[in-house]
Amino acid sequence: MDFDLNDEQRLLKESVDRLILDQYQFQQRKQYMAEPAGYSAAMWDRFAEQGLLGLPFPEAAGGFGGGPIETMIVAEAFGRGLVVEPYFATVVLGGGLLRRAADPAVLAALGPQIVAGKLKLAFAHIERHSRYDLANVSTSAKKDGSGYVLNGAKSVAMHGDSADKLLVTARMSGGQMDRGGIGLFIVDATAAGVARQGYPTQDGLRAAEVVLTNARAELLRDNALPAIEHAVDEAIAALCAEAVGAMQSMQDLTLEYLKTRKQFGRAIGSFQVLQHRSVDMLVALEGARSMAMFAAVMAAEENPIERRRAISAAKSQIGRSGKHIGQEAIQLHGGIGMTLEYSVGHYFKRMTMIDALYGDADHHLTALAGLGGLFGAAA
Amino acid sequence: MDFDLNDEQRLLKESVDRLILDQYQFQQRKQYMAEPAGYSAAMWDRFAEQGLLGLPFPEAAGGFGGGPIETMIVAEAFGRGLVVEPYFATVVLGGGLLRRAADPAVLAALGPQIVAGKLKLAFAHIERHSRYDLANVSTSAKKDGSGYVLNGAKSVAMHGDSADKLLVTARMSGGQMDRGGIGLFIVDATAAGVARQGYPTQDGLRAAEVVLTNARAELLRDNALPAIEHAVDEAIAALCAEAVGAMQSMQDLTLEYLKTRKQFGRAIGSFQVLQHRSVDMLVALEGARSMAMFAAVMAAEENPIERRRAISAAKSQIGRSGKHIGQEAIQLHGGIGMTLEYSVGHYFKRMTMIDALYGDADHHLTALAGLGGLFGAAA
Amino acid sequence: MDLNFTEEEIAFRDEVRAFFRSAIPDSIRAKVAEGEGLTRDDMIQSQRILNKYGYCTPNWPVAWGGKDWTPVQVYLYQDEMQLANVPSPIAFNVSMVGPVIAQFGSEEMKKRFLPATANADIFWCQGFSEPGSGSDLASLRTRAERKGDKYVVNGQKIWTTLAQYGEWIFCLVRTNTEAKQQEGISFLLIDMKTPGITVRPIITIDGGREVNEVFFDNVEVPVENLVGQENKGWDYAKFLLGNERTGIARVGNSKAKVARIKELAAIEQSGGRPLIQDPKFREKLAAIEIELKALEMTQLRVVADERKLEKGRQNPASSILKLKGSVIQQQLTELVMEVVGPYAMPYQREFDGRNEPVVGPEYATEAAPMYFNYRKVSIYGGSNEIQRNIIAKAILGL
Amino acid sequence: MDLNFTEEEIAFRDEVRAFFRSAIPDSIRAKVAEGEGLTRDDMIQSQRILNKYGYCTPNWPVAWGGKDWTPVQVYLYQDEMQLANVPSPIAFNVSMVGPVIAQFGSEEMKKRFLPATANADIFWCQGFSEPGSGSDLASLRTRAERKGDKYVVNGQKIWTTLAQYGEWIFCLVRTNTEAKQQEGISFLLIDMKTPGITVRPIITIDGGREVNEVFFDNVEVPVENLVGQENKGWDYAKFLLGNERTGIARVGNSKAKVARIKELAAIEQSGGRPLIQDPKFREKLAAIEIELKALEMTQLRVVADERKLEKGRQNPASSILKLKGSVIQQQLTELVMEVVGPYAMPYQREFDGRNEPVVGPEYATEAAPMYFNYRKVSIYGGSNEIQRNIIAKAILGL
Repeated sequence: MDFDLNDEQRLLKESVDRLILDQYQFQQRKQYMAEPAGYSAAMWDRFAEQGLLGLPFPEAAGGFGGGPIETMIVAEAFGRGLVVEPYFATVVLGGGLLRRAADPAVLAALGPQIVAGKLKLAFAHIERHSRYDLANVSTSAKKDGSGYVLNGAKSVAMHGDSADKLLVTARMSGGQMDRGGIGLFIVDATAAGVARQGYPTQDGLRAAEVVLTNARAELLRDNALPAIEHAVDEAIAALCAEAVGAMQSMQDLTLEYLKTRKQFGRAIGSFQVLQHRSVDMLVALEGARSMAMFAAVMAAEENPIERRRAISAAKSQIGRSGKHIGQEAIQLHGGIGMTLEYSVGHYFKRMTMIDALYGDADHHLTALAGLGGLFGAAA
Repeated sequence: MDFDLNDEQRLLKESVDRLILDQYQFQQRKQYMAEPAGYSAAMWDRFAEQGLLGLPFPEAAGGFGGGPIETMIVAEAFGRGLVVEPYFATVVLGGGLLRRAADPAVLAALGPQIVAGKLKLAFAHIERHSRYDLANVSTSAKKDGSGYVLNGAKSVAMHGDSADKLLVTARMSGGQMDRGGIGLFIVDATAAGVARQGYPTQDGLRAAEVVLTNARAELLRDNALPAIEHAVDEAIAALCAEAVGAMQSMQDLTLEYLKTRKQFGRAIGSFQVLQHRSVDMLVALEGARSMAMFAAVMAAEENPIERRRAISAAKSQIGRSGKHIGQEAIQLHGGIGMTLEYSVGHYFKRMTMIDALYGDADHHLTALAGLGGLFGAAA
Repeated sequence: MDLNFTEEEIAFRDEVRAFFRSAIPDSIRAKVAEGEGLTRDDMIQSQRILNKYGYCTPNWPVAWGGKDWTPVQVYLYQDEMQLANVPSPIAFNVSMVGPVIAQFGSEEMKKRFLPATANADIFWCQGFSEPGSGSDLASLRTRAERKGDKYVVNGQKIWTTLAQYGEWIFCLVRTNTEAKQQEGISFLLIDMKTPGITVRPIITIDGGREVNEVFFDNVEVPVENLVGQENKGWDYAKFLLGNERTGIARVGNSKAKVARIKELAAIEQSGGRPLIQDPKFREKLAAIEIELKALEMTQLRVVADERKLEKGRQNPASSILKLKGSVIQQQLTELVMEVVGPYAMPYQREFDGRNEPVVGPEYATEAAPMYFNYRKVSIYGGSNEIQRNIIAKAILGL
Repeated sequence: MDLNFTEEEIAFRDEVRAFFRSAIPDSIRAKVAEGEGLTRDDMIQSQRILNKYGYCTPNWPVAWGGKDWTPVQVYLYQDEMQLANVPSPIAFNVSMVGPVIAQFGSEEMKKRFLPATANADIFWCQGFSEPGSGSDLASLRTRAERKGDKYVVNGQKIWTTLAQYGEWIFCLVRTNTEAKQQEGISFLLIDMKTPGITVRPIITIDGGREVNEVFFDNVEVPVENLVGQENKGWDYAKFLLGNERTGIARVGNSKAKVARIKELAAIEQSGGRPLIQDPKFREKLAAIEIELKALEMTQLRVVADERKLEKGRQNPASSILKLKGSVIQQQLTELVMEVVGPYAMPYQREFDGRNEPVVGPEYATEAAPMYFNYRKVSIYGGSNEIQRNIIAKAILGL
């Protein structure tokens, strides 16, 4: 057992940390968000140059063969920078779905385009009443010649507005909530029958509503749910790491504030109550960091029960720690923490959205309880 | 709306408070517990003299016609005194079962004996796997001539060892968990076929295991569950008030300790962290007090849904407040709070047992949620 | 002890209930129910209706439009107003500056301001907080120097709610820099149109423009705008803040929110059934309902005690109401977030003034902004940390 | 980064696992599993087995029976010991006084005490706390006056765990009343048979006799029983308390307790089905399991970091382990209470030495006493309030 990064990982970490430090200060980020796409095209190219877009792809797909630890390193830094580019949508989740569900040939064809920054993806899955359930799919897929046509409406597809291709879940057979019969399809975002409405999300990222009306689609995999679940679990592990970056920033900002802000003639950090509450924030942060590492290690696990237990445990911890740290960070800042001009609220909002992505803390607690918990009765 | 006590209630409160202050100091209580029965026979007579044993009985049964408010006044004082006499078992719960379930003639016959301190009761209901469920009864009742014979085993019958008569639930028809078919019986505690094992409970009161082997019994009521539930709801309201008395004492003891105990050269009550934690104890206490009042008001409600909602809400609040206050009281005292020689731990233990009596905080939260909560969707 | 309302009290409740639900336009009440922001016109329209029928300023002296209601009646009035999703009258007018003027102002000042304040002919805002003085309000530094029959005001206020609507502002200013902090403060009424006043909005994390900075640059204020005596402003401010704390429990609002959550959870699905049928969701809601019921009962106890208090004295238990009330309000916003699930994510305030269709159910649009915005309720009006300090000292004697 | 154990580490784990489960009598391990008290003989028997096989004092210097294990091995050793419900060796011997003597004692003292301490030939107890000095340990007042080649000790210690078994006691005593508090303290080893020592039991709320008061009335102690230098005792105490804090997380114990709770909840019924099938109960347990997993991972991170720390230095993160570990242990005792429901109520320690049948299931008898008793774990070894003070200062720089 060894928590140290190897040399390559250390280099990766240094370069990503440097990138965020140099290029992703709060004011710079504001400028990126003001660009037409809602993020910086130049930054996207920069990611490509630094090899970040190819990180988790196998070499056969033009990538660098990185695993969950490498993704964790990048995600944590991006969490500190509150990165708005569609890295999660395209590389982590989109790329993961391709790796887990598509034929190697498809991956080999699309991978290099992603790596080069030429292809962006989005996962269009959520429906009006599906909430956090990956098996709840009513969008229909019908065979049509060599391909399929899809009909249905998808909600809150992260970065769906700037994506070139959409990865879409649609039902090929079975009832709306059956685990079997769900296909994963790929659709050109600009194809006939694909209507998109893009909008910002609460955390300053982007998403889209997608309406599919006889939209032509290519099937990546039928009975795709297990593969989708694995890709989503890996994506959740990345979200956990991103959340840790955001929490660390909130903790740092709060401590800095407590040390400098004066009330009643002394730094407010000298008040014992605020000291103890900062300590509780730290405890929540360290618990989250530990569980994000656990998630990274378990994300590649092939046994779906063991993997889901770990991922649900981690996501639940992250959600709770994040809410605690976020709310306390605002409270300890007082009014200034509520303002858009100050960064802590932006971390709080991103943290809140991360909780709502792919299942909140309580959703995953229920899931873990359903799977029998973490420590066996026969330990 | 009026929170003031009327003149009679004020007199009652003054006399009970005085009794506790004069006769129920911590060291006195220790002596009462050392008596053979585990409580003071003299104190029981004193209760009779002061009219406390007849408080909730109608005049026709030799009582004084008091209601839930009067019981609340007594119970809160008894909570402060940590009274060990079987008042709850005999007067509140036993008396309540007689009032709710027995014929007026039976009540008129037994009531005066209770009022005079000559008859003690206990409710023998709990079975090995019934937990907090009043409908879960497997002890059997079979008709036998003019009466019944009972067979079964009952656990943790509060003050069952000193009771003269036992009020016993037994099944006359239906399956183990059916609401229908449950009879309430009265059994002579010394009758043939009644075996009792008495023991102390964690809080210094007494209870008994009761094994019934063809024990002869008299039926008080068939299909008795609704009446039993009402009596238990009234008893829970009294427990809530008793708990408030115990919590108030823990709060008082803790504040006193914080003001006198010195560490690092100053009273520990001057540390801001301990101040804020005392405030959170107070908030928990006031919430509990409010809900105990709510329970007292609603205990007489005939609509079982409205009544159960209120009682479950109150018992849940009491359980949570009590755990919070008890744990904090010990923690803020440090080591001294852990010792048997000091009173705060005794309140903590009584509070813990009250939570386990007739459903703990989570049990009643589930019950309330099942009943749709407190505030209607059409408010 | 009888915790049921009397027949008279029930009759009163029915009367105000009927009034609130008929007299105030549904369109305004619907906005309150969903947590949408009210326009300035909404606020003024609603307040003028209340004022017309004598339901605007019950806590004021009877001579100035107040009511001789019992504490229970006042409670029922507030509770029913909130349950009906009627906007509370502008707090700065009715709960803050109005009572201060009525208590401490001259007869002339009362005549000049009170009727206009009650009828929202003046829209007031509050100039208390400053950048350097948050919880430590008495450290404020905005100066008012007496020059002849004027004060010249220089300094900056912050967190001034709705200053963009404000026609007048009541300010704490320092009139004596030599005295001890609390003793050099005065309470001044300032016309916002006076030259030298600049208002700069502060956008909050929910995207709302609710608070502002207000800058004073040699602003000349006639001395007759001083409330009460010079250098006694801190006393008036304490009187005002005490009034603020009772209302802040907002039990009626929270009860209305609980009811709304139950309605919405019957629409939203989870695992193929309405969310309201999910036992865990029900328990989470029930846990808050218990806290809310306890708060309501505690508030009633405080209300009942008011009869026994000297007029104008504050029961320190009102700090408990603020503390619990704020936490419950915040928890309910979290529960609304949970009800709408992924539909909390779209940020739709961007659409204001545009014509894009609503994403997801209409009621989801304010879920996240309200959650973000409500973090303020444990910060403003004396943060919950300050409330705990107050309780520790005033009630517990620590 | 590789969070899997290496093959060598796994082999080591399997070895200690097999050892613990075969070498220590099942009767002793069953008592630990259920939270029953161990007798003095149980403790000594178990420790001597560990010592015989070299598994008693891994943290000691190799020359004195320690092991040159990696931090991971030490962790696995502790974890497996706790998972197997093997009693930890007497902490006063192995974690406290042993390392202090090994680090600061003379060669002669080491020879005299260390082998006997490892083999439990001496049963040690700890004399630190005093009635007036709880969290403020340095304010202790027990005097040791040098008279010739003896110290004469007068004063009182409190909370002395298992003093009734103690053959020797290591004490902090004041040898200089002029110096600043921390600078006049010495670390003294005292034979409990010395005249003038009185032990008085303190019964705790669970009915247990675990702690005691120890009185010293002109107790004469040879000067060679002084550890290290006079007036340097505070440094040795800090060294000792640091060692105490890592072990106190007790992750292995808590994992064993979780497993046991699952077994018991499969036996107990709720609503006509095994309690373990109740979704809410499962979630409550799962919530603690998540916290426990996070604690385990955090502990592993601290363990891994140890390699980089100067030998004997303490990672301040160990205060986090103490904080979380104590809360989790306490929560698990609450869950056991919930599992047994009404059967938590009978107080059966009264039966000790009598022959009455057990009320309810045997495993229920210790549920409430353990819940009561475990309130101590957030008090002793530096209360959780003190831990937060330490973290605020040492890690957060506040």
